[in-house]
Amino acid sequence: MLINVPETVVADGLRGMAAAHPELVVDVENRLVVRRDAPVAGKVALVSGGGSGHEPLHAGFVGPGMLSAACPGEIFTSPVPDQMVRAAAAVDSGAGVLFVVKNYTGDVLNFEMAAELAEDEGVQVAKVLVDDDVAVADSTFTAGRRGTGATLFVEKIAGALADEGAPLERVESMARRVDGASRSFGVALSSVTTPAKGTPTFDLPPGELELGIGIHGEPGRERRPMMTSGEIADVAVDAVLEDLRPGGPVLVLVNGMGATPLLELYGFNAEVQRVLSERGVTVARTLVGNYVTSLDMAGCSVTLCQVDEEMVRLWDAPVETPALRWGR
Amino acid sequence: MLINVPETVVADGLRGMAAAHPELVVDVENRLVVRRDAPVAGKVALVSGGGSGHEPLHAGFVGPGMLSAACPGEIFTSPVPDQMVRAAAAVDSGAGVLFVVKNYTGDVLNFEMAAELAEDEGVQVAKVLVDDDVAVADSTFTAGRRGTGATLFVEKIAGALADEGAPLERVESMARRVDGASRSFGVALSSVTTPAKGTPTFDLPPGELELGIGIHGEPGRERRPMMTSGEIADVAVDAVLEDLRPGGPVLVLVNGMGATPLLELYGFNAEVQRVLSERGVTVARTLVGNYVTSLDMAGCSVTLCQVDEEMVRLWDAPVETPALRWGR
Amino acid sequence: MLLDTEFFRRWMAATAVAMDREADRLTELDAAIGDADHGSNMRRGFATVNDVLDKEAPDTPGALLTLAGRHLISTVGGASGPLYGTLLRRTGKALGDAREVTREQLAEALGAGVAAVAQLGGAGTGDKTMLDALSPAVEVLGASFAEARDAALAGALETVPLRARKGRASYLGERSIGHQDPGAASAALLLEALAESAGPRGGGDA
Amino acid sequence: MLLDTEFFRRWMAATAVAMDREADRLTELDAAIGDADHGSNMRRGFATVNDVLDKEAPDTPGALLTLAGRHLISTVGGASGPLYGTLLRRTGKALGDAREVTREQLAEALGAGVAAVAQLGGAGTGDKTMLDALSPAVEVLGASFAEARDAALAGALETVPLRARKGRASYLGERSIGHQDPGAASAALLLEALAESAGPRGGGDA
Ligand SMILES: Nc1ncnc2c1ncn2[C@@H]1O[C@H](COP(=O)(O)OP(=O)(O)O)[C@@H](O)[C@H]1O
Ligand SMILES: Nc1ncnc2c1ncn2[C@@H]1O[C@H](COP(=O)(O)OP(=O)(O)O)[C@@H](O)[C@H]1O
Ligand SMILES: [Mg+2]
Ligand SMILES: [Mg+2]
Ligand SMILES: [Mg+2]
Ligand SMILES: [Mg+2]
Repeated sequence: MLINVPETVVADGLRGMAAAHPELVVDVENRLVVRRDAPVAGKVALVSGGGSGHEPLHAGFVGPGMLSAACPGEIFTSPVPDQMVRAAAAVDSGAGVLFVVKNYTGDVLNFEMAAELAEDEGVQVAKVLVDDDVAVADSTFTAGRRGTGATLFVEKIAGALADEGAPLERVESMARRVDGASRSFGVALSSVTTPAKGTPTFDLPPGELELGIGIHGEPGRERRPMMTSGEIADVAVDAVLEDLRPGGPVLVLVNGMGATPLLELYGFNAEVQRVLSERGVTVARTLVGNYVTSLDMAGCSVTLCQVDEEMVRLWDAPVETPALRWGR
Repeated sequence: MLINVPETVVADGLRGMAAAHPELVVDVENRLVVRRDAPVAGKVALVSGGGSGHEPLHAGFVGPGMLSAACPGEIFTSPVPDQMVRAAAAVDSGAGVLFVVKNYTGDVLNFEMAAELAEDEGVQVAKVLVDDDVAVADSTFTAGRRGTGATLFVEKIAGALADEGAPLERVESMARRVDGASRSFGVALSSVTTPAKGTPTFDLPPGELELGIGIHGEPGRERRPMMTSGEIADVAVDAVLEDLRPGGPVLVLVNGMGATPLLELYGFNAEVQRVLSERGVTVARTLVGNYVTSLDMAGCSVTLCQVDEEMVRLWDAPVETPALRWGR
Repeated sequence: MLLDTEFFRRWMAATAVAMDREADRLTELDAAIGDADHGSNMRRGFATVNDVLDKEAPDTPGALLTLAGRHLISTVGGASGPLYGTLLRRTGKALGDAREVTREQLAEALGAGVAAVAQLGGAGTGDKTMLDALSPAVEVLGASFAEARDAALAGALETVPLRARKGRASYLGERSIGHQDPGAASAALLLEALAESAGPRGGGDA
Repeated sequence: MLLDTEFFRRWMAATAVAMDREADRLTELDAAIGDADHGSNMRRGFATVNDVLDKEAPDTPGALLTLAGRHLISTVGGASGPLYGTLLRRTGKALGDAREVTREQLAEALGAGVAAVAQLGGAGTGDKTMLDALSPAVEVLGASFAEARDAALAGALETVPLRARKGRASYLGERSIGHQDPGAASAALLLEALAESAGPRGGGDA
C-alpha cells in the first residue's frame, strides 16, 4: 500500500486533493470538500458522503453541475453527522439541501441524525436514499439493497437540475426517480485490502470470482470458477434486467472496482453492449471508468438507468468536477 | 483478468471504446482511434501510439486540444508502421503531422519506418522522442531513457499549440522543449500480469517494492523493503530533481500505475508536494490520476516539467478527450 | 453500593483499553461478514471519549455518559457510531443528574439505552447484532455486574449460528451463518469493562 | 544442391511451428529481462507470414522472403517486428529474382540481412541481442546448415552471462546478467528451422 500509516490515510488523501484541486475548498480537519463558490445564490445544494475508499466518489464529484459538498468518512465507514451538518451550513443558500445517501445502515443513521441537527439550525433538508444493487434482496431479512453505481447517476442528474435552479422538491423527486430507475450488479476478481487490516478482507484465489459483491469487500452471494468477460456480462446484465425491465433507452455505467485495467473495462463494455443489444435494450449514453471503487479490488459493476428525455438532457448538461467533466 | 481470450484483448477494448465514445472514430480492424473532425483544415496533426496496456494513454488523449489520432499496438508491443501511416493519412490536413514517440527500441523503429512511408505518400512528418525516465541512464550502454509520464505533458502542450494553428516546426520544437524539461521516476508495489503470460512478469512479494520501474513490467533497478508514502516521495522526487534542477515552477504529474487506489495517489501527492516545497521548487499545476498505466500494476510515478508562461497557458488551454477534459 | 462519576470514568477507561486490545479481533470478525472496520471504529471512538473525559471531567454519571455518547456519534461513524453513541447518550439521559446511582438505576437506564438502540436500528434480538449481547445483559444487570458480563458474552457467542437480518452482514444471507457478530463481540467487551470497573477496586457485586 | 521456392516455403512453415511451440518459453525469457511479449510477437508474426504465403505463393525465393519480411513488419510491432522483418526482407532482396539459389548464395544474402539488422538497431555482437545468434550462424552457413544451427544455438546460450546494451533488457544494467536473450533464442529457432528444412526432405548438407 502506498500510505504512511493507516490512521492518516483519509487526511493524507485530502491534503493531496487540496494541492491538486485549487478549485475546491478542502477542509482537512473537518473532512469536507466544498465547491469554492458555495453557497450559490438561489441554488439547491447537494451534499453527499460516505466511507472513503470509493474514490473518486464522492469528493471527486464536487463542482458545478454535481455536488456542492462531500463528506468523506474513514475507510469504508460512514462519515459522522458533524461533517454533514457543517457541509449543509457551508453550502445552503436558503434554497435547501439534498442529502444523497447510499443505503447502508451506517450512512442512513448518520445522515438521519445530521438532517435533524441541520434542520434545528434552520436548514431545509431533503434526503434521497440510493439503493440499486440487485445482488441484495430488498426484504425485511436484509438491510435493503446497497447503494452503488446509481449514486453517480443520481448526483449527476439531480445536480444538473439543481444547477438549472429547480426547487428542492423537484431536485429531490428527480433524485428519487433516478434511483428508482437504476439497478446495479457487481463482480469481484480479487478481494480488497483495507489499510487498517492490511490483508485481504476475504480470500479469493486467482481463478475464482465472486458474483454480487458490494463496494466494501463484503463477500458476495456466490463464488464461481473464473468466467470470460462475455460470460460475466451475461450474468451481470441479466441480473440487472431481471429487476429493471426497461421500456426505453438506458444510461450505462461500466464501472471498475479500482484495480481492473481500463483496457479490460472497455473490453467488458463491448460485451455489456452486446448483451444489451441481444436483449433489445437501447443505449442512450455509456460511461466507462473507475468511478465507484473499492480500494484495490479488481472487478467491475454494471449500472443501468432507464431514462427519459429530461434525464438525458440533464446527463448531458455541463459538469465540472475532478472526475466528471463535460459540456461547454 | 476481465477478458475473453488474450488474443482479442486489444480489439475488444477498442470495440468497447467505440461504444462509449461516439465522438471518436474507432477503426477496430486497423487499430486506429481518430478525432471525428479530422483532418482539421490548416492544423498540424499529432499522432501517437505505443503498446496497449497503458490506458488511457494514448487513445484516451485523442480529441480537440490533444492528439489527432492514436495507434494502439498489442499489449506492451509497439504498433506497426501500417497503423501510423494510415493514421497520418487520416489526419493530415496538409499542415503536416507530428509523431510523438516514446523512446523504446520498438516504438522508435516502427515510427521511423512509418515516417519514411508516410513521407513517400506526401505527408510532411516530424518526430519527437519522449525520454524522461531518470531510472535509466542515458548512455551508450542502454537504449536511452524510457518515455513515460512526460508523454502526457508533450501531447497536451504540443496539442494545444497545434490547435492554436502553429506550424509544424513550432509544434515540433515545443514538443521537444517539453520533453527536454521533463523527468520521471516510477515505483512498483506489485508486478504486472499480461494476458498472454497470465502470471506476474516479475516476482514482487508483498512487503517489498521496486524502485525505478518502467511501464512494461520490466523489473526496476533496485528492490527494497516496503517504504512509507513519504519515503517513496523523497526518493522519487529527489531522483527527478537530481537530473532536472528546475529554475522555475513545475508541472507535476502524480501518476498511478493502474491498481493503486486514487485515495492513496492523492495521499502520495501530499507527500510529493511536501518534498517539492522542502526543496524550494514551486508548483504551477498538479495532475493526479491513473494516466500512464501498466495494466494491473500497483505503484506510482512522479513526473516534473519545468514550465514557462507559454507552457502553462497551453497546459490550461481547453482539451476535450476521454481522459483529459478541461477549459471552456 | 453507589456508583459515582469516578466509577463511570473507570468504565469508559477500561472499555477503551479493551477495545484497543481487541481491535484486531473485532476487525477480523467484521472482515468475515462485514467490511473489516469494526475494530478500528471502536478503538478510535473510545480513545476519543477518554480524551474528552480527561479534558471536560463531567461531574455526574449522567453527564459523563451523555458526553461519551455524543462523542462516539461525532467520531465513529458507520453503523456502530450512532448506535453505541445512542446507547450511552440515552443511558446517560436516563440517569438524570444524580451524583451517584445504584446498580439497579444503572440497569434501568441502560435498558432505556438499549431500547433506543433497538428503535434507531430497527433490530430485535436474534437479528445477529449488538442487541444480542446487550439485551440479555441489561436483563440481569439488576442482579449483578458479573452476571451481566456473562450474559453479554454468552449472547455474543450465540450470534454465531444466527443468520443476520440487519446491518451489513445481512447482505450475505446464509453465508453470514457460522460467524460471530462483531458488534455483539464489542458489546460483550463493554459489559466486561463494566464488571471489571465494579470489581476489586469498584466495590464489586457479591 | 539448389534451394528452390518450395524450400523457403518449408523454412517459413517450420519456423512458424517452432515459434508456436516455443512461444511460452520465449515469453518467459522476455519476462525475466523484458516485457513478456516476445513469444506472442513471434507466434503472431510467423503465423501471419504463413497465411500470406499460402494465399500469395510468390514464385522465387527472393520474393518469398521479401514478402515474409514485409508482413513481419506489418504484424509484429515491438523491436522484433522491424528487426526480423528487415532481416528477411533484406535477405530476400539480396537473393534477387533467381528461381533457385545455392546455400552459399543464401549465406551471403543472409549476411546482408544481418548487416541490415545491425544497422537498423545499432547493435553489435556482444550487446545481448538476436545478433549474438545470427552473426555466428551466417558466418558458418556457407559450410553447412547444421553448423549454422549449432552456431546460432551456441550464440544464444552465450548471451546468458552478457550484460545487455541494447533493447529493453539494457534498462536492467547488471540485473540483465544471467538470463538468455529472448531474441537470440528465437533467432536460434529460425536457424534450427532452416536446418530442419534442409534435412532429410530438403537435400541436407553432408
Ligand atoms: N440495525 C442495527 N441494529 C443494531 N446493531 C446493528 C445494526 N446494524 C449494524 N449493527 C451492529 O453494528 C456492527 C457493525 O459495526 P461497524 O462495523 O462499526 O459498522 P459498519 O457496518 O457500518 O461497517 C454489527 O456487527 C452489528 O452488531
Ligand atoms: N537494437 C537492437 N538490435 C538488435 N536486436 C534487438 C535490439 N533491441 C532489441 N532487440 C532484440 O529484440 C528482442 C525483443 O523483442 P520483443 O520482445 O519482441 O520486442 P520488445 O522489446 O519491443 O518487447 C530482444 O531480446 C533482442 O534480441
Ligand atoms: Mg464500515
Ligand atoms: Mg514489447
Ligand atoms: Mg464494519
Ligand atoms: Mg518484449
